[in-house]
Amino acid sequence: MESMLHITTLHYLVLGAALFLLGVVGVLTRRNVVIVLMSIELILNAVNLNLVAFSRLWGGLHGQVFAIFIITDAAAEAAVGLGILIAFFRNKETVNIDEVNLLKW
Amino acid sequence: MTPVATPFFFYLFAAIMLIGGILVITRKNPVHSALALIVALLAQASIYLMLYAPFVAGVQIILYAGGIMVLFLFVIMLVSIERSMKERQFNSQWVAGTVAAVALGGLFIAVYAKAEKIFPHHAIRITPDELLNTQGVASMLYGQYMFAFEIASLLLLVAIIGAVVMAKKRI
Amino acid sequence: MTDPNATLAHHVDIADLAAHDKTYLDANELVINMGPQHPATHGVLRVILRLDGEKVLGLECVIGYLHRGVEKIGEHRTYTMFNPYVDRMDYVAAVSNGLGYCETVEKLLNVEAPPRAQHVRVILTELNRIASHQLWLGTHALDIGAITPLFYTFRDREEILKIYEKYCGARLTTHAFRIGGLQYETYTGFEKEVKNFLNFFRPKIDEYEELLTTNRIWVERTKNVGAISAEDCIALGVTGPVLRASGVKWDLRKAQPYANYKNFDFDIPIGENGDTYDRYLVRMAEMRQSVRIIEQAVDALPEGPIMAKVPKVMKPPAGEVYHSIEAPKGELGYFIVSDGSTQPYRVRVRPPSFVNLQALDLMCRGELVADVIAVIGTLDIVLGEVDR
Amino acid sequence: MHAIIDYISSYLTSDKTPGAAGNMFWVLVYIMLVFAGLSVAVIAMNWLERKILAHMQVRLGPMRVGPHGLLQPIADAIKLLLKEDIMPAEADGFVFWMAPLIVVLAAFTVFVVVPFGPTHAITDMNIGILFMLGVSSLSVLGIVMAGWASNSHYPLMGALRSSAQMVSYEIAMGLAVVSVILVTSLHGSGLYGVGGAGAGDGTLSMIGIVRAQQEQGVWFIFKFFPLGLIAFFIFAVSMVAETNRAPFDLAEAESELTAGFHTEYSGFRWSLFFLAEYSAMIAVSSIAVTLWLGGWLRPFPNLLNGDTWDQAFSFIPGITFLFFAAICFYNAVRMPKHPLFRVQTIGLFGFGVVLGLIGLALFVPAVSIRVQDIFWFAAKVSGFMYVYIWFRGTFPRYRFDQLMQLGWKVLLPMGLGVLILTAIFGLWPSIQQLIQRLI
Repeated sequence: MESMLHITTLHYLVLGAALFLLGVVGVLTRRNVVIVLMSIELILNAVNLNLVAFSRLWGGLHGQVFAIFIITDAAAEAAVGLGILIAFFRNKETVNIDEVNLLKW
Repeated sequence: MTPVATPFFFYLFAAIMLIGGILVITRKNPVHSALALIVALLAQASIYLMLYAPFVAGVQIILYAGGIMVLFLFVIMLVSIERSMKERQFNSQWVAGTVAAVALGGLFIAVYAKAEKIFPHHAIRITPDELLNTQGVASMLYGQYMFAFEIASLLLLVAIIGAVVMAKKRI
Repeated sequence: MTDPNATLAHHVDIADLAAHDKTYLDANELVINMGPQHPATHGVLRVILRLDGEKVLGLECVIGYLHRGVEKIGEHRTYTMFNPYVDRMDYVAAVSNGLGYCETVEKLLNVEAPPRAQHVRVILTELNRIASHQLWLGTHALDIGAITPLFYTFRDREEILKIYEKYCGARLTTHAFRIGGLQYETYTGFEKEVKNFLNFFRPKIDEYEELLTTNRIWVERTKNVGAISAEDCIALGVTGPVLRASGVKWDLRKAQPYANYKNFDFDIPIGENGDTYDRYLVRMAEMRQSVRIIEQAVDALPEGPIMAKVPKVMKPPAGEVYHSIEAPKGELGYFIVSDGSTQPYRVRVRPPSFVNLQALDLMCRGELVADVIAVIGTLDIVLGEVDR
Repeated sequence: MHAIIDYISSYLTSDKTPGAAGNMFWVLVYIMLVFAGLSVAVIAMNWLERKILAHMQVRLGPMRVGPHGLLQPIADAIKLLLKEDIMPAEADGFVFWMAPLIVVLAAFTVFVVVPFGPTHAITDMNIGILFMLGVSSLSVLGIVMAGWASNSHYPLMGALRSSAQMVSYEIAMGLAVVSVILVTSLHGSGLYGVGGAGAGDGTLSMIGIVRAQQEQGVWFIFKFFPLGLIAFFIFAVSMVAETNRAPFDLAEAESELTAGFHTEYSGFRWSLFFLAEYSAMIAVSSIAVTLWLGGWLRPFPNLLNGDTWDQAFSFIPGITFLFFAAICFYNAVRMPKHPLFRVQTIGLFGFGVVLGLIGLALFVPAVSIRVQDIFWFAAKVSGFMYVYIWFRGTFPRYRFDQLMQLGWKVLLPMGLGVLILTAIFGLWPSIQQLIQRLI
């Protein structure tokens, strides 16, 4: 109980790991591209959580700066991913990732 | 101001995040998934605040909740989702995927059980200067991480062009 | 008409649509039903829009929600009895409708209204043109989002309606004219009141223009929007300010003078590009020209009888006649076939709004949804006239 | 008991905001005060908009409910609450229910950091302006949800329009805000005063930004004239676009999309959107006031300085209220003497008396010194509110592509230019040295 009430870095790490796993399950099992992309966002957020928790642990700001870079990266990834999704939808009229089985349009 | 009731809020926001995450990967309707993700992201912003990272929290709200998720919702509205909602939601290798994820989880548990010794058991008592958090992040971004910062801006430029090229029918 | 897709499939040529520049996402093609209950379709027009994002690929007008069978009613009424019905078609410009009908029947009977009656007719018709354009301006600006001009134009239109009310007792569906002339002599002080109105109204046009003509947003919203070329106008039979804005100097008041318009000196304002802005300018200029005409007519108002000799029971000789006048919205024509009895054998109206509405599809293709509203407004349709 | 009283009264001598002082009691009091004040402001705004707009359009506006329609907003509120709450059959129930709540929450939450005075704010955050922009951008989500959940074409198009519009104008807005944050890091004073040796610590805190204006002795709208003015202009245009008001009200363009994203909403839910729209207007105006117009500071701090002028300006709140009271009395006297108007005359007279008493109370130095900050802040915000109404009465509506063009091709480059020039102006001494060294 004592360890439950004092929030240590490990708590944040466990939370991050759980979030990461949820994201992994989403990426591996879902068919809908939009949800797969959202699961990737979950994974990135789990990483961010770890970075910020480490930043708190060591008292520096490097982790936070990295988190900001990752958020930037997530924005870029979402933009390109959704662009691909629209192109995909226009050609195949579906958002199921299983149906991306041709190496050409 | 020192945070009050930290464990309570930690568990509250952690629960919100996890429930949000579970909803994201289980909902049929992508819009519901997106909303669950937004809730999870906002809870995560609160956890950043508890970690004395207000600037990251602000960026999280503005960029993630206000920007990226709006983009997601926008695209979900553009593509028609009726058909995909009627179809099977999970792909054929979902068993294998879940097993792999669970194995990864086992790995995490193993690592953390070992690594517990490395981490201090109690939260650090030195409070970072919250008031200078933004300034600190800024001087790091424009000092030590200048090159990475410029690369990130380049990445964004590439992403903009890429997204436009992808989404446009005819350039 | 339950399935909008079904009707569109017939009418909108797919190959034609593909020819348009498609830079928008067509991930989801929308079919939107606009109207008949929609704040900007000027009554009960129903427009089925086919959209690519916000871009209009094609549209189809569905009309008839206000159909009252005016033409059929005409076959069952005597010539005199049918006169008030025509006011109900373009209720915004009831006087013009009455003028057109009376002149047509006069042509059939081969009588001509006395000069004084002609002058009063011109005064009232031109006042009506101003009133109609005012209503158009107010609603058009409202459609584009400027709410204030509506109240200004309605305030000033009130003065015209007061003159009507004093003259014939009605404000909207006036039934001001009779076949062969006028029923009522003008009231005392008619000339003075009309002149007062003109002096009051002249600065008001500048006031409207001040709000809109150089307003950046207004210009951006209307320039190059819903442009239509002179050839297309002529091919589609579009008349009135829409035609003139495309650069065709065609005004029936000059081209086939009726009443005694040939006695008055006025210009025909024309535009160049045929876009919404030009139509706006043309109508504003027309209001100024109407003021000029009314001024001349009031100054030269002759004395004399107001009614020609017309039999009490009208039995025009068998035959047919077509007569058209320049209504505020375009060419308003009446085609009447007489079989020599007291009732017309057939009445056919050529309403300007109905014909102009044909151009809507052409004008809106490739534009955005917001422009459809602007174009409907600039066509100045009155559904009572479209559906009859 | 004593401890509680001590806890409560200890804050009164503090010069911090209740949130910063960590006094939960006063935080709750301030939250309630802000919420109540905001609701009153929205109600007043509703009445004023209808009246002012009506007088711009040569008509009278509401005249029946209460003297000069003063009770009209209350009558409207009751009507809306009593109306049937309709949900379309095919709507997504949960999302449909959530959407107005999110919009309202986003609109109200931003007031956490709005500084009505140096101590009159719920709390002071070191990321204040970031928080405000972030939370106000969350209302886009509510709008998108409302449009999507209605499961109807017009709301969907309204939602698409408004989300695209709000996301793109946020960028121009952000750039304008950043140029102010740059300026806060300067320590020099005056119009063109630039930083000395210690320059470098800017602030994102709303109170800090106003403090910086106080220290530099210039409102940031005049700083580096005309750069501050241009930044303010960019912000002012984008804030009208952010709040979906005329001439950028495409999202709810009633002549095109009937009512945009809230077409399918009725009754109470609709009134939540209404509430959110007006409080968002007040919120963005508060940002503009805080960032450029000196927040709670009184006007003309340099031109008319000194104790005498401070004294003179402290009378203005009272005089303003007395002036409004006088207007009420004048109109009460002008009311028709018919018995039917008796109640209305008395009501208007009573309203005047209330305003007059407030005005008189504001002359008491003890009250005035605590409240005049709030007065100046509110007065500046009301100026913005008037401009909003004025826009609505004057301008036609922009078209969607033109709106985007304005945002991306005009305001964004302007914002970038202003940002760069502000940086150059701010670093001018260093740049000068650099140039001298090079030459």
